[in-house]
Amino acid sequence: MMRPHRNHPLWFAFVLHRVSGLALALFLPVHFYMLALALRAPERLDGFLRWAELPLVRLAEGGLVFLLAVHLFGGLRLLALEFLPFSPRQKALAAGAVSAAVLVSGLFLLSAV
Amino acid sequence: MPRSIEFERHDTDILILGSGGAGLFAALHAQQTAPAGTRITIAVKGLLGKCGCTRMVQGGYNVALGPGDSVERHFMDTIHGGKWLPNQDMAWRLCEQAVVRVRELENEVGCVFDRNPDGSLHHKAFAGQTADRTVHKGDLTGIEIINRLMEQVLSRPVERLQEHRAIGLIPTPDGAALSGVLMIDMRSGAFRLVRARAVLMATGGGPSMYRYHTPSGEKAMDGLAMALRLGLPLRDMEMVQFHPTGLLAGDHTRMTGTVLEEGLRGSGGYLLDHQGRRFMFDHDPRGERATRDVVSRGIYAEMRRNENPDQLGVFISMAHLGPDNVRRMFPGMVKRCADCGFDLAGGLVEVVPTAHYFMGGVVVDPDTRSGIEGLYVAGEDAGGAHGANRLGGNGVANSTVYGGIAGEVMARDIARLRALREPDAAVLEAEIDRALRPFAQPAGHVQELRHRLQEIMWDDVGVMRTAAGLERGIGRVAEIAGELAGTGIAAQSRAFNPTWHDWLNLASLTEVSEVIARAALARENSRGAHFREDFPEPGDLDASSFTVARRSGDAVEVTREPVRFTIVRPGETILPEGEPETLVENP
Amino acid sequence: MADNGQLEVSVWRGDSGSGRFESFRVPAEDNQTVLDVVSWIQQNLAGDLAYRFACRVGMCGSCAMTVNGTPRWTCRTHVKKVARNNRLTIAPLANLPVIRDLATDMDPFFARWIGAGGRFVPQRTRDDPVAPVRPDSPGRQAADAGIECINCGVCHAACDTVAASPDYLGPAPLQRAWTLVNDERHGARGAVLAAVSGAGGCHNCHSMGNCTAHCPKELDPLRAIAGLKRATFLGAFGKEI
Amino acid sequence: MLDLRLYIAQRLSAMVMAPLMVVHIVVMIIAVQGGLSAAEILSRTQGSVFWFLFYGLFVAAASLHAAIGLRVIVHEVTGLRGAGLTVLTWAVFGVFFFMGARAVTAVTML
Ligand SMILES: Cc1cc2nc3c(=O)[nH]c(=O)nc-3n(C[C@H](O)[C@H](O)[C@H](O)COP(=O)(O)OP(=O)(O)OC[C@H]3O[C@@H](n4cnc5c(N)ncnc54)[C@H](O)[C@@H]3O)c2cc1C
Ligand code: HEM
Ligand code: SF4
Ligand code: F3S
Ligand code: FES
Repeated sequence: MMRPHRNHPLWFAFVLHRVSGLALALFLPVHFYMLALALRAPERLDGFLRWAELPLVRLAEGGLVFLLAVHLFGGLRLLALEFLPFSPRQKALAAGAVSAAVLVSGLFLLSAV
Repeated sequence: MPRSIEFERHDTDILILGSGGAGLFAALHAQQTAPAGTRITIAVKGLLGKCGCTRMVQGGYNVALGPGDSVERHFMDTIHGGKWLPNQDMAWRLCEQAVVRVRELENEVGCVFDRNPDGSLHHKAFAGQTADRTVHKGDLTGIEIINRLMEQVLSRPVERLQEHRAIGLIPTPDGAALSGVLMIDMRSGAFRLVRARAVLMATGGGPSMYRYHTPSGEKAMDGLAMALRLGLPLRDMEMVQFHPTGLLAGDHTRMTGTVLEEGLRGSGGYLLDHQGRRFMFDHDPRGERATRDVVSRGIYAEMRRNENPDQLGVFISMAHLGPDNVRRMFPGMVKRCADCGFDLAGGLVEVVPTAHYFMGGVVVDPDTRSGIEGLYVAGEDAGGAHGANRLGGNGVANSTVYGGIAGEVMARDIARLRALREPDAAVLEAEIDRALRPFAQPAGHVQELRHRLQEIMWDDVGVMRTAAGLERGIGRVAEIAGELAGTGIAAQSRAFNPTWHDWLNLASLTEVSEVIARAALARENSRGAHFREDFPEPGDLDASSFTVARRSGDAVEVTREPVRFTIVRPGETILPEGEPETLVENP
Repeated sequence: MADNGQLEVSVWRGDSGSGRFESFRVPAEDNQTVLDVVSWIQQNLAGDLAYRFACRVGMCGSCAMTVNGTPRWTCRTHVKKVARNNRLTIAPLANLPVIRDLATDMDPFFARWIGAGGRFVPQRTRDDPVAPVRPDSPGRQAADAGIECINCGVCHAACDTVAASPDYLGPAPLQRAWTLVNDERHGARGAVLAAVSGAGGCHNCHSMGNCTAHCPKELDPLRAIAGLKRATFLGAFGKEI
Repeated sequence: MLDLRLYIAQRLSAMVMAPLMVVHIVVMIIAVQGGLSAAEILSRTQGSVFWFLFYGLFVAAASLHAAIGLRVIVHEVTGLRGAGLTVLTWAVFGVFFFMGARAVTAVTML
């Protein structure tokens, strides 16, 4: 499956962006659904939030923040690429976007425990 | 038609063979000039715009647009370069129209040639010229020209027959006019007769019958071989230009023979023999900076003298200019050499003279009309404009100027050439039989025969010639022709069969090789690209004549015709009085 | 080179319908390109092996193939650079219809080239002087950056968006469009921007950069396409670029 | 299958979301530190015009953005095109927008 012509940072950045975008698109409706419960059945939300205290779930949530951060910074990189004067240092920027995402989600996880 | 082999038919108004500078310009001008509804078809052996030599042009395009330059000066340089053999009317038209063509390339076709900082065209000095005259796009001028022309043609209603190889010019039964062209659709292997009211042959010569050669791989003198079989007269057939510095990397690689550019010597590169000694000053006071023919002979002489069996050629050395400098000045060349394992910037690269351009060709008038009604010839296939030698930069000028002229002339002539003409069935049949011949012979090794032809031409009909060598060469070429006729190919499918086309290439090359040798034998003096060791003098310029070869039956006949000095005589000039001889600092 | 002086070469044989790999042993040589290997097989073992080349020096862009999974020009790819354990796998270029064996039909590629508006429209004629163009002007520099494309189709074969989206014009045609947008002499800049703004236009590019990573001429279509996106975006808000 | 119009919509929505998401993430980090509860979230947001506009804008932008994003992915993976693709794009937008709007009203009104 992995063909050698894809073996470079910008292609990985593309995949990461697509996967994170897709995951967000799947997660967000779920997230909206949970919040909407606050109106119609607050006790179920509280139950959910208690469940969300579980470490595993925390980790998963951290993962989602990670996805959001990845997609956000990756998206900012793309916006910069398309709208700001072009910088040939695309690979460095891609790496920067990923590290920023790691940093943010790391922060989130740390503050969660 | 009484034939077992089927062939398909296709009719058009204007048929153009080849998509080099000549073919594409012809298509463009024909389309611009012909009445609406005229069918224009371009047939080409490779993909449109992606084959042929125009695309490989590096140095640039000669045009008298530089400071102080004039058409007269360009013309005089062309005549001097051609050693008084050019057809002067053609040379004049070339120089005069080059100006229009370059403006057209820039303003209408969309090419951008390199500029000076103030925005004006940059002209560089090419060897043998008395003015800075050559416009260029870096050292990849041909890519710019052909890409832009290709876009213009692709976006117009011009019919394309790609990977269609012309194999025979088919006359009418009375032989008075051309009916059409027999082709092989290389993808399917089918034969196809394309009839047209006017046909342009622009298949671009290409002397690839030499052991070392520069032209693109599909070029094999098909056009001249077809003209020969039709009985058309060919002129200056002894005139093969060798480029002094072709890469030498072994017989097994297609890189061998490809050009290392002129500029390397021009900017101070050394040529070294096997002991590391600079030898060019033994041959000419200008050393490595002497003209192409002189340097080619110098290298050839050195190669003959050399007794080191491990070294065939000589070395080009750039390192004394500073490897980093070299890398900066010639990035393309350095990278190309590095890709095939050589260090041009810091090391030695082995080079040999390599067959580059063919001055000879079909006899035509300055309107590109050939001796038979309905056939036009332009570009490297046409003889006359260059005489004994072509100036660097005049090749692409020639193909684009005359291709454009051909397009206009054909578009006008078809008003007169109203009807499509019926083909001579016997010629058609003979051409099909000829092409199918290898399928009926026991399988042999085409490539090996080609190598042998290339050795023969290099040894006997090459850079330096003698009567004895040429006669030997003629005999050996005939042997190859005989062997080829009995050599078959193993793969029997006609669809996309490269070995079949190798066979056909070799057939064309062999036919033309014989003519080169016979013309060379007939010219008992040395002019430009043609050098006879037994007749080293140029002979009386005032009595200059050019060779005309023609085939009748199986025999090739070479006659001589006096050059007509229609514009200027030897010893005279058309430059205004008081004009300096040269405008270049170090010519 | 090879211990036994041999290369193991696997070559894709077939047509648009079906095909398979066939193995050949080819003598290894010192200065040998992938094109030389293919030629040797055709000249000695498989006379009807279909492939294409012309210039043999990286100018015509006819010889591109997939070599060990990667699209490349073969005439300038040294075997030493790509062979793994003296093995080579050679297949036709991806994302184009196969005619036979290693030869693809490049017409769809050129149709896109023209479809992207990739043709100069004049504002002057052959009777006018050549337009002055300052080589250091930003427009000229941007155009020069992409002008040496040899239309080899390597980027087209490398781009996964081309593979996924048959309407997508692809990197090389878009890059040509960008050179025209920046050519101050071009008479139809608006038409080029319109041509690259449709359903198959530049906006489909995901900046994955396979094109730039593999272009044998070291051009940067990724950058050119980003330029087109910006220009069309600004153009939509009435700003000339 | 992404023309200039869709591209503009997708990039503008991304530009709108970017600052919103930065704020959101920061708030989340702060919130998580105290441990989340429904009551806490609601007390922060309910009745607030600011948060209504904040999340409302986000929902609108995200619906647009995600609908176009999924459209691209679906086209490239399945080859779907034409009317089918348009219907899908609007359907995704509709579902997103409806669910998002419900969540925003739930969180910020009442
Ligand atoms: C490496 C190199 C560098 C050069 N550099 C320069 C330079 O710097 N300046 C300069 O002025 N000149 C240069 N030349 C010479 C110049 O390229 C040629 O003189 C000129 O381009 C010839 O143009 P053409 O149109 O006649 O032929 P080509 O451009 O060669 O085109 C011939 C066309 O005919 C097709 N064809 C061939 N046989 C058949 C057939 N049987 N059926 C159908 N189609 C066929 C070919 O495929 C091709 O498309 C150079 C040549 C080479 C090889
Ligand atoms: C937070 C700010 C966001 C920014 C800056 C952003 C930016 C981008 C950009 C620039 C693209 C185009 C990528 C391309 O063409 O390849 C994109 C695609 C996408 N985005 Fe976002 N986005 C953001 C938030 C979101 C959210 C919240 C979602 C989910 C609902 C999302 C889902 C998607 C999807 C599915 C794609 C398509 C991916 C693809 O085509 O490969 N994005 N995003
Ligand atoms: S951009 Fe590069 S890879 Fe693409 S066609 Fe042009 S030269 Fe080839
Ligand atoms: S590989 Fe394709 S997606 Fe864009 S950056 Fe190049 S065209
Ligand atoms: S043969 Fe021309 S680029 Fe390779």
